[in-house]
Amino acid sequence: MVLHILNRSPSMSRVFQQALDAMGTDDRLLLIEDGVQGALPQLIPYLEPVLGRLFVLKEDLVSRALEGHCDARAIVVDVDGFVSLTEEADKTVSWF
Amino acid sequence: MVLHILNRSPSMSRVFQQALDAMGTDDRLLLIEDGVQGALPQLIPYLEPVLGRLFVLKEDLVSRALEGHCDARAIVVDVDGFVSLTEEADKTVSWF
Amino acid sequence: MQYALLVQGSPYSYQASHSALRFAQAVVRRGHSLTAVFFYHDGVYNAARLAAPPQDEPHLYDAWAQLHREHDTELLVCIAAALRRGLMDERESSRHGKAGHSLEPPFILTGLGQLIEASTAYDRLISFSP
Amino acid sequence: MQYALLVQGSPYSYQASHSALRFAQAVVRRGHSLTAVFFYHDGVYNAARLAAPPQDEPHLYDAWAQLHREHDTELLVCIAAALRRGLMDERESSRHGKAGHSLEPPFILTGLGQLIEASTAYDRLISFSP
Amino acid sequence: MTGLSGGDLLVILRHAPHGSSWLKEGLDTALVAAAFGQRVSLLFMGDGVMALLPGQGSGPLGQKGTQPTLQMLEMYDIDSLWVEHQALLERGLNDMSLSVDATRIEKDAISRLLAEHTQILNF
Amino acid sequence: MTGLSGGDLLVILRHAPHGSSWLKEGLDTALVAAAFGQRVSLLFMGDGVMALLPGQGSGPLGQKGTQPTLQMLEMYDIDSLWVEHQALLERGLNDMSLSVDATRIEKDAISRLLAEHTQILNF
Repeated sequence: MVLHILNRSPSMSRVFQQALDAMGTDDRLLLIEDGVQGALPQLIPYLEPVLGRLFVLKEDLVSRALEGHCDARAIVVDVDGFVSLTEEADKTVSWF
Repeated sequence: MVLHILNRSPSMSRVFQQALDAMGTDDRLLLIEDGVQGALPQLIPYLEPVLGRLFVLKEDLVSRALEGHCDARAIVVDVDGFVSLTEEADKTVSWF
Repeated sequence: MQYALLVQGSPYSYQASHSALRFAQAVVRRGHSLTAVFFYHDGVYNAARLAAPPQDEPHLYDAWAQLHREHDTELLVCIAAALRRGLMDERESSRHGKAGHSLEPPFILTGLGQLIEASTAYDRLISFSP
Repeated sequence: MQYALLVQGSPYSYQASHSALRFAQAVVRRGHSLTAVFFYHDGVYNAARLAAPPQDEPHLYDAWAQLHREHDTELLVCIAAALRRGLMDERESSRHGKAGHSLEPPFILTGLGQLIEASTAYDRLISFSP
Repeated sequence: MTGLSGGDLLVILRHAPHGSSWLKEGLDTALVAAAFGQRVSLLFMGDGVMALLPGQGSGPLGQKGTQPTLQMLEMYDIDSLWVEHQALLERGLNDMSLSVDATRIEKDAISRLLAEHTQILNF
Repeated sequence: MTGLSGGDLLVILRHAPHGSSWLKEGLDTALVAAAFGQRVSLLFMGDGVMALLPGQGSGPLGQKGTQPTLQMLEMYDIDSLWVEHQALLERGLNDMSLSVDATRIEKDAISRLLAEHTQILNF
């Protein structure tokens, strides 16, 4: 299982599509930094193919005042959970 | 007349849409750096609303081996032409 | 006409600085005056005096200095952007109790206000960003 | 597990360095070993010894140094990326006939090969880019 | 010309807070320009509208957010604030109250806003 | 596992030449890894496919392009080269000859390529 890490919002950058194209059926996607915007209910359709395997970093939601506004299907993890995701993955790939 | 300068390819970044939204009917758009990709026949439809007012920087086409591959509707200018466009414009806005 | 440029890209990672220099050369070639180049955001790294690019790559620092020498173009670096990024002249260095400096003339540390105040004096301000 | 990080963003313009530091602290908190942090692309600017951020902003340089002090994490800066960007230690400075230096321990200039050679020794390599 | 909002300087803010310093540097530029007596307008566009969400906090290592800077706009007499309506809609934020009093602007009015300012800085 | 192209390191190149140093730095990393004895594969994806157009020149101030570096791949025994077919099609470049011999890879095979490498560096 590969952990893919995305730090760009789908509203501005198309890199999310590259990440999706490169993801295997068990791979996971973690949204960090400006990428957490992708967990908004209006933007999450872009990431529809990986729902259930979509994680979003709590700290980056909080600093942006987005914590209460996420789609419930995005799994919120804090930075310790981020480390734990990297423990469980064979390797990670960062998309930027 | 405002000269808008765009250095991102429409294939990767949605910033071209912001530039188009901000352009008045007489404004011009100049593609530079990675933005020159937008003059390829397959990508120029993204910039369709400003055809006739669409310029592309020759030097950046040449270094990328794209000079022979542009759509004929993109007006090729060299860097002296770039300066000349800024002379003719009241002001410039750079999109990145 | 009086031109000024705003450079916001780091010199060896993005084309912005290269594009700005190429544009600067064309501006003076066409008989305009290039009064000042402002460095902001990561553009301030253009002023790093110890830059040592490989011999077969362009030396951006020297190219800016040459522009200053030949055309009296002021090279103005936003002090707030520079200090946090590790660029300080001798005066700031001693003010911060540090040894050594990383920026020196012809690059000049200046406040953002100078960009603003002066911007009314130019006919054109062109931005180059990463 | 043995972790290493690759940092590619400039420190005061993009969140990459902040994210990397936050992740680094969580790695050691969870009992892992953080063997090395590699700085490449504009990430090398994290090693600028004269960085002087405002008092009420985080001091990234000091935070990296603290990580090194407390957890023996190596701070490895790609020499090719660093020299062109104006970051050199005393040895490189004298080799280039310059006065002064802009990088010093605990940041160490090293070849790209060390990243590669060592990468087989880590269990995880996580990249933080701008 | 409809007199939408003439002025000396229009600062366009297109980047989200925290991910990069663009937003903060754009705001700083606006404040300094106002301090030097210019009539400054702000346009929050694209991801820049995220800056207007109330309740933002500090960054990953405790660095200041942009909320304190936004609160200073009034003190510097920057009251010509525009926010791209479409960008709010796309992000589902249109019904939220914003942390500063910005006027919603439609796509087709943006070019007029640009035309009515002497100088434009795009962040 | 189909044995698409196993290896120690997959370097993904997603940025166009000249606009930034990502492409060059990615290639440098690949060459160094090969010099240290790793089995290296390259994937040109998105704008990265622009690097494969023949006839590229130097940059605005005469800086080297990436063409010389690409020519060194063979010398370093990097012969597992992949190019995203879709990216070529989107840019209308599919019928052009490329400056190095790269195998076209379809979207749905990319994840397998990633899975078959021990380490991935994304530029």
